[in-house]
Amino acid sequence: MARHNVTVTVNGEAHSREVDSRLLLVHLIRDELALTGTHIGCDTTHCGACTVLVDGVPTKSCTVLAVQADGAEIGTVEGLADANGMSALQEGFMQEHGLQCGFCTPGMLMTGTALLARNANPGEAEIREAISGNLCRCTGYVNIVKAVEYAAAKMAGADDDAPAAEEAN
Amino acid sequence: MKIQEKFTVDAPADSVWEFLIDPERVAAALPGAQITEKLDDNTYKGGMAVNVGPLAANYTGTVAFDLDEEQRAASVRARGQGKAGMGNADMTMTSRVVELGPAKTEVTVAANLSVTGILAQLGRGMMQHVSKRMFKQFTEVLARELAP
Amino acid sequence: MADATAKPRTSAKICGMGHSMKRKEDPRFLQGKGNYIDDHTLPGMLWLDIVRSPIAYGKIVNIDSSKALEIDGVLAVLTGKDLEAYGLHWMPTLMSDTQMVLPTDTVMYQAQEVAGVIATSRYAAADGVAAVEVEYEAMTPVMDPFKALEDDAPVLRTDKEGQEDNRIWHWEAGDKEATDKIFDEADVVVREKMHVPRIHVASIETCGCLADFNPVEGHLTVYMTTQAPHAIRTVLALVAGHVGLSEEKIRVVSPDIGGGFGGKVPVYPGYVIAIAASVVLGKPVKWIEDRMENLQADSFARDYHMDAEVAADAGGKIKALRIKTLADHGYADAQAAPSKFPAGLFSICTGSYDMENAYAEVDAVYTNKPPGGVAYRCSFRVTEAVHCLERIVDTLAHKVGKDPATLREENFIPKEAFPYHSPLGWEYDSGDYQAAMDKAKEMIGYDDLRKEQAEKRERGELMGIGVCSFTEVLGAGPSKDFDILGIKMFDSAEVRVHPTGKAIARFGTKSQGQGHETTYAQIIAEELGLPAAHVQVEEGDTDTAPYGLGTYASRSTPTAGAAGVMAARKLRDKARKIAAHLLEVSEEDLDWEPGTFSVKGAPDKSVTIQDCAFAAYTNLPEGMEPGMEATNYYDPPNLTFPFGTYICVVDIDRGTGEVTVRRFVAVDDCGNIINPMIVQGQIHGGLTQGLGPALYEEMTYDEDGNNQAGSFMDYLVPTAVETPAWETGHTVTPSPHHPLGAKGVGESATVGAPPAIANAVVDALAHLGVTHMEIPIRPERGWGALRGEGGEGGWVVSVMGWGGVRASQW
Amino acid sequence: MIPPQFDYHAPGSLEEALALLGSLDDAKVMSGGQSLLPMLKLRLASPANIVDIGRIPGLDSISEEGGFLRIGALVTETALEESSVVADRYPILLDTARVIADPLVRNRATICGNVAHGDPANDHPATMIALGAQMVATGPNGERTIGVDDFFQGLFMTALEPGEILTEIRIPSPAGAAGGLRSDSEQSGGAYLKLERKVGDYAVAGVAVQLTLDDSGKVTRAGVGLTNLGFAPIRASAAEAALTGARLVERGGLRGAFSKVRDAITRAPDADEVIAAAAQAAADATDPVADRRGSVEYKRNMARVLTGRAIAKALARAGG
Repeated sequence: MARHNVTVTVNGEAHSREVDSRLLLVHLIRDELALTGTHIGCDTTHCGACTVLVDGVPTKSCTVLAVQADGAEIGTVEGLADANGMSALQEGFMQEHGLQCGFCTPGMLMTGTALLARNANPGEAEIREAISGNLCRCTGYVNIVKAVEYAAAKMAGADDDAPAAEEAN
Repeated sequence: MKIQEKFTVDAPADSVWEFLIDPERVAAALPGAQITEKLDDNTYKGGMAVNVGPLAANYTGTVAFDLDEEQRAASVRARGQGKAGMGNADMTMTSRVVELGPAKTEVTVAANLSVTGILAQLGRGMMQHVSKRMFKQFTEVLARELAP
Repeated sequence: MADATAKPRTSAKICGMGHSMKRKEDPRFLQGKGNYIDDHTLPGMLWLDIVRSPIAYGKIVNIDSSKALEIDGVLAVLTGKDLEAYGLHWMPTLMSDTQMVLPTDTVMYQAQEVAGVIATSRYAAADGVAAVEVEYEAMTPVMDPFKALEDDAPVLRTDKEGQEDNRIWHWEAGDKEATDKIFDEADVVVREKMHVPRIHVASIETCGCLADFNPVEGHLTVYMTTQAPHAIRTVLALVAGHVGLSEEKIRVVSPDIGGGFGGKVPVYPGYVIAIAASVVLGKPVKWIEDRMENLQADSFARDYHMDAEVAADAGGKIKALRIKTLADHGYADAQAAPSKFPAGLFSICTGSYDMENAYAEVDAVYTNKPPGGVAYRCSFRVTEAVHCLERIVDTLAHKVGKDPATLREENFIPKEAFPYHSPLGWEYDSGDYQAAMDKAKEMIGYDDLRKEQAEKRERGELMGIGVCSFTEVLGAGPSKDFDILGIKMFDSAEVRVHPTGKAIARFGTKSQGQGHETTYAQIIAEELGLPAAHVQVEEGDTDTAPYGLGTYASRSTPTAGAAGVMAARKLRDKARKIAAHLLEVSEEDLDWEPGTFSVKGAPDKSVTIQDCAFAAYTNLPEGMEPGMEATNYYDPPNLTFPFGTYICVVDIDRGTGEVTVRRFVAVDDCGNIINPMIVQGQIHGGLTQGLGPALYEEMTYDEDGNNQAGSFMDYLVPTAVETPAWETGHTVTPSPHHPLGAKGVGESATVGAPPAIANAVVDALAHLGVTHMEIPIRPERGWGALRGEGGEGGWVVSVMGWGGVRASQW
Repeated sequence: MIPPQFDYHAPGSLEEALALLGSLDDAKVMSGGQSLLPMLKLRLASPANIVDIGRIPGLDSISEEGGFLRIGALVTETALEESSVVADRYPILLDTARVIADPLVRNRATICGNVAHGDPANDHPATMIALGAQMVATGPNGERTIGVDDFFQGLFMTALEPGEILTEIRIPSPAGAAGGLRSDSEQSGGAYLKLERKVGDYAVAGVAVQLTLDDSGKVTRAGVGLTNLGFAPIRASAAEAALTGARLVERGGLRGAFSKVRDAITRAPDADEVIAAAAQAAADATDPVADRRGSVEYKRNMARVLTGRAIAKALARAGG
């Protein structure tokens, strides 16, 4: 069985591994790189617990081969918070109680992050459609929708703050 | 899953009947089927490979014939076991040959197909399509082979 | 005592009851630092993957492992014969039935475990599974529970001595004779046959474990997805005690759990195989189910076929209820129900209505389906009982020509009747059903909706309004009645305040997303006045947590929550003594405000709870035992009886039969509320798990025993698109016997939502003669009802009976 | 669920890919992998080799030229959804893409993959039938074009030969230039409707309708394709015949100015009857099997209901 040298940049850090043809991206991330925030929930591309960003695009990592991701920039839940703390969306999930058991949450966060990157102010229907490939069994989705709205509002507010700060100067 | 079909062949009843009770010829008319060994006069070992696009299922097992020459009714019990945990297939098929004319024969077939395992879980609809199609191919070959 | 409608008693800093405290567990889950079962690894860890039966019933002729063992990385293949050598091939279920760990000769359901492949990686183990060749001699499975009872049905459990048919047990409650008499004399009798279908918890995390046997010490640690770690440890000791694994040598650790909902209560064969493999090989062995294994082999829920009748007077006053039920338990009775309640708490079936008498019976049967059934977000068969009652009450309303809300109001147990003794023997603690109904009607604008419906009906549009006023029974339970395998269903808490005034609290329960780390901290904060932020909550490790029966059936708040209160109160009493000592006054001269003891009349003379905690280690009164630690095992005096009214509005597509839930208002009363945010979240989730079986989810089998919903392709878990924007409200009727007046809430919505939705669909079609729709109401079912519309000659098509569509004269 | 062993190949050019397909035993082409990888994980398929065409440059373009909308082998559903030319001129394609699986799957799934898989449950085939698309297959002997009616041959079976890759789909541009696809003399519109058990599901029934009307309101061309209602994607020829030549809208000499006076356009008096007949003809063309998505009777009826609705929607989009 062929093996391949694969290099991926995960949350800004480059990793190289020799992998089998059939290794799934989610197993590269979880088992080889020990980033266990990305989960596996259904194996058939229905639940989205394994969602990561591949070159910015939310992708179900259980249905992508690790070799297919060679050379890609990968974003996982571990990369969302920075030195300033949790991202606006992570904060939104906490403030709006958008998670319970937390198992679907990393996938929801990655999908939500990508949604907000392309649509700064999504409506409720757009949010629901965007997360329709991510199943949550605990929350009933209402508070996940609110969490995305919270983040959108916060990010818009942050943008507003910037010019205001300049004026103050 | 039950399949019931009736068709006519432009051939004498005798030749249709001989075809239907000949395991080698029946296997040859079914794409993917083969007889590998004769166990006794009425029982054979064989295999069946079902390929549908990228999907492949292989069964090995036995075929037993129970013939009623007088009534021209053949009962066939085919039992196969799938490879790699694919599950089992068990088919009982009764065919009856009725002479409509010197070169016109009606065949009625009643089959009961029981398939277990992942194919039956995920592809019940697909299995119905595939078995209908296989049956159609079989009758086409039968008609062609026996055509005058 | 806090009241959610009142201002919380504690400050925001202390954050006791009534505060919507943000969850303490969230930061780790939000940053990928949760610690779920598959996140665990140990040096030298091996992998277990399981060969499963593709057939539902048959003999195993041969298991050939030779090709599997040739695969690089495959170390061993364990079969039933291997386990038989250790006497580990059978195990008890929590319901005192038995089930195979691995079969030695017969398989009894599709996806049953047949052999375990142990390998050095996930991938090699999976290859090994594909390479094990098992030859079966298939037999015709018994898939229909009604046929299982017929005389010519094969006896499935030939392993059980004295088992001559497929009956498991018969249970009944109530006075049959008196009930029958009421029926004989009643003005009106309505009857519906209904099925609450087989469903699955489908938590997003599947089950799994990591078994780590230390051959030198003879000690076993099992990290596993369990809602009841202590009970599991006891069961393991009972199963494996004879091979040296006695209870003190077993440690069960339940890590973060990605949803449980009852599905992670039972012991599944996979756990035992992993443990056996670890013991045999002396290495850690990990087993993680995939989704198809999870859906196909793990315990199902529900599957009650009910034949229900209500007797009433001409005005719709309910006189009596009679229900005959057939329960399909599959291959084994593997419920996780209290021992004395084989049909769970089904006898709550008289619900919110005052009636003279009732009689309910359940017969349980074996079939060739996976064993079960678990109490899926349900306090043991309450969902089935409520669905049955709330559906047939609508039939009655229809029959006597009354609005379903009005009929319910006229039959409610009045609030002055509490504590209320139900005809089937429960003592309801408290209730105010009319208040919940009033609030729900007001929130949704009930009267306007009825007007809209009438107008739409004129135009041929289909809109329905469904009402459900349920009563639940939670908090199992009082030890005089409730045990599992003989262990009383108390629960426990242990609270220790450290010298610096920070605390750790450990409980016998196990959160699976309910937010125990937050709510339990709030309970301790409420009682001790310590900031909840300073209370660390721990659960799930049998070596450290006090013994308890676990989290399911909404029992955590009623039992362990109460234990936490009692333990904290013990500490407060001790702190009061210390405060008296520090302030040099007598205890009677002290006032308590959360967090502070002060001298009566001299409020500036005070000490904090933190001062008292420090003194407990540094400056004790003479003769006092040092330290600040207390334990309580709480045996609840009664169950709690939360209730609510749900109202749902649906629109039905005339062409396709598709049902859309347009609005859904849920008014719950779960007594006093500890964290309103978390309670609302629990209700949102429960409603969605009620929406699933109402419209989408069902585990079905074909006649050959093939599971037809064995992956998320066909087991239809609702997405954000199908799920409506739930609207919630609450009323507060405290429980008189719970120390906080709380009742528990995790499951009310799962119980109340399905009949509300079904009632709305039937309401939309009622003018066409439809009296009942089986759930899940797939579009075809609604369409089937519509097809007969306008049919001349008095015939319409009604969707009735057990899953079928039949024409019935109207 | 773990895929069986195979060798993975990532050719950098089409030539290299074709050479690999020619030399490797039991090779399967993968583009987005959203159908193939689940089949591998379920071990329903176990090809010895996978040739991933995902890294071949130049196959991901979507453009309108030479009278065709040309969709390259690597155009994803998401790219189709985001394409302005599709949104403006091929709303039926947008309808179709939007109901396939879920947004995350659509980020990787390709239109050509959806078509080449040959699954009658997939949504694009019916739409391609309605649009009269052409499939461009590239093999060792170069390109050949296969008409949609010759392309789908049954369950997972297409006219693609083992060494060929579906490199492009060509959809004839509807007459006219702008918006609702109208010209001075003709206008067209299409719609895809899908009944599903829940979001992301395969169709219980799916119907694609593409209509071209002349300025008198008469249908000059009708395409009707059906999803998951038989052994292969179905062209409902009788339904097309019932529509073709029928006058469905009243025009009243509005040549060249449809958009401004849309409100004045009315349904022809017998349009409802024609639509009902076409819808029934579509139902009659189906050969569904009973499964968890519904009975044969229900599916046939849904074909009828959805066809009627899709025709109405297509008409509305055509400015009728």
